[in-house]
Amino acid sequence: MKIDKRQRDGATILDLQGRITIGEGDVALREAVQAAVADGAVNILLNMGRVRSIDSSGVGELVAAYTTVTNRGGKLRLFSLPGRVLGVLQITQLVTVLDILEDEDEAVASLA
Amino acid sequence: MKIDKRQRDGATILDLQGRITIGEGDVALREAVQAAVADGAVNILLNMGRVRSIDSSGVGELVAAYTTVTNRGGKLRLFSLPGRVLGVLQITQLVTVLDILEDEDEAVASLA
Amino acid sequence: MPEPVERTIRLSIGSRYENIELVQAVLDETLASLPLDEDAGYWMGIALREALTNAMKHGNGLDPEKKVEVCLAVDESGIDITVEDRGSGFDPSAVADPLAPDNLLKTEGRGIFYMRKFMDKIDYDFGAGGGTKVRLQKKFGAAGAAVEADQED
Amino acid sequence: MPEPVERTIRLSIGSRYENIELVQAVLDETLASLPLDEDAGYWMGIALREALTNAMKHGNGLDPEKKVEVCLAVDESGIDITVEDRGSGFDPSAVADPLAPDNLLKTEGRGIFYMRKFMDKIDYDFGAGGGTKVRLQKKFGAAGAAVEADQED
Ligand SMILES: Nc1ncnc2c1ncn2[C@@H]1O[C@H](COP(=O)(O)OP(=O)(O)O)[C@@H](O)[C@H]1O
Ligand SMILES: Nc1ncnc2c1ncn2[C@@H]1O[C@H](COP(=O)(O)OP(=O)(O)O)[C@@H](O)[C@H]1O
Repeated sequence: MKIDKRQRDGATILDLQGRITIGEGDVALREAVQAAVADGAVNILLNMGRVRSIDSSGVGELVAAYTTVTNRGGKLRLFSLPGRVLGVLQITQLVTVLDILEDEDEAVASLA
Repeated sequence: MKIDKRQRDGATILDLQGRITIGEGDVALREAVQAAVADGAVNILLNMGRVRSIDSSGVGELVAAYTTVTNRGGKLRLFSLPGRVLGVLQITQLVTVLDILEDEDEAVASLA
Repeated sequence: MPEPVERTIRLSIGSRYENIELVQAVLDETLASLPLDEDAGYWMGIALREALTNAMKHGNGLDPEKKVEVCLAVDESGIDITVEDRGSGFDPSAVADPLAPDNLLKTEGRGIFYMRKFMDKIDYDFGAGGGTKVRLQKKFGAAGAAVEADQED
Repeated sequence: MPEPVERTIRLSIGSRYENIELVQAVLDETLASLPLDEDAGYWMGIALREALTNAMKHGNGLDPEKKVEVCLAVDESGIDITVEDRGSGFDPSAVADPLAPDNLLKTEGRGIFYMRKFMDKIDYDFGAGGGTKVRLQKKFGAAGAAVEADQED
């Protein structure tokens, strides 16, 4: 998985690209979130638009990221979820817990 | 494999696309050459430019096509061979037997 | 060739996550010849990946020398997969419900749940000689666990 | 993960040409993690396809119920493949030379020749119980049977 980091209106946006699956994207995601937090990021937005696939391990990492950021008083939000990624989160009822926004503008606005 | 047939300057050109491998392109190639001959084609040019792969079975079909056409007094020529296809023919010394031309113009001109 | 599409493929792989991709490649190639919509194949792939992950991790302790045996049987009507490890088994009935409020934010425990959702049926079989064998079945075209990706509300 | 790349994968497939694609998919996926140039993998793939074709056709008489057993062992240094059928064997030393002038225009008889050219070494083994097992080996980076695709002269 490829992860690019950028800033917008005080939020840290991570653009994820590829698969968040065991042994691959799961570790990369964890490290990227931890690095962002270590760099002082409070609110983090995950751009899921180019995530091709996710398994239970990847879902676990999303939850871990959510907990890490929330416990420090920040917000973690997801946007632009492809149908397959959204489907996996819906089935385990995580759409009710994780903050999921339609697109980047909405996600950024939600932090204001 | 996909095969399109067209005419140019009295020659029948078969544009081959895909793999000439066992159980797939080999049969398609045989049928296309037989159909062209049945339709009265004398000289046939095989456009190999988009042949992705060939195995010994595909090579056998090229030889069979060559023999079929030659036995009827016609000419079978090949042009635009990708390196991998050419390699396979070189190794079995078929480049010395089959008529191989650089490109379509050269192949058409060679029949004049 | 209008022969019936019926294939059984066995694979034996070491317990390394990279090998999941090999099995995925075989699944993709096997399904490619069937008139299945891409999403259906995708969800089966996720279920298979979860089964492989569990066999490698919980069963074989990620020991690359320990093999996972996979059997894929496919015909026009459906798919029947088994994944077998050399671990010491477990009690499927004791696995926690990932939807229980206390578990919703756990970072683990969703694998078997996804398998059940994405397939019609999953069964566990624990051989006398140890090891876990999970069987995943799905009929093609059956509604099964259709995933509706509506936007959340 | 900087672990050594060393994998052994076994596959068992019915004798149908479509199944060649499954094995090709596994080979491609296996080689993808190695710093091999694409052409090298391509030529190994052709050799493997020839071995599978012979096992299915000459060995198992294209009986889809008869299995071909494939073992792919790969590490950084090279690949070691075996392909085994349930046929009645043959005498490799009696196979005609496809380069002999009389054979140049034959439509068959090039498969084993290609295997030898594209791999470093091929060996046949005929078990007591019948069947043919061909072993194909190639070191990566070795010159072996480099194919030079110069334009013909
Ligand atoms: N093949 C297996 N061998 C041993 N234990 C297993 C196996 N598969 C699953 N388990 C057990 O069932 C539990 C739940 O598995 P699962 O739902 O896939 O979630 P996770 O793998 O994230 O824990 C595992 O934590 C493990 O204890
Ligand atoms: N696995 C096998 N079992 C039995 N006979 C075989 C096997 N492989 C090869 N042969 C014999 O060797 C011959 C040469 O094989 P090959 O060079 O691959 O060319 P082709 O398959 O086109 O005949 C075959 O025609 C067959 O008689």
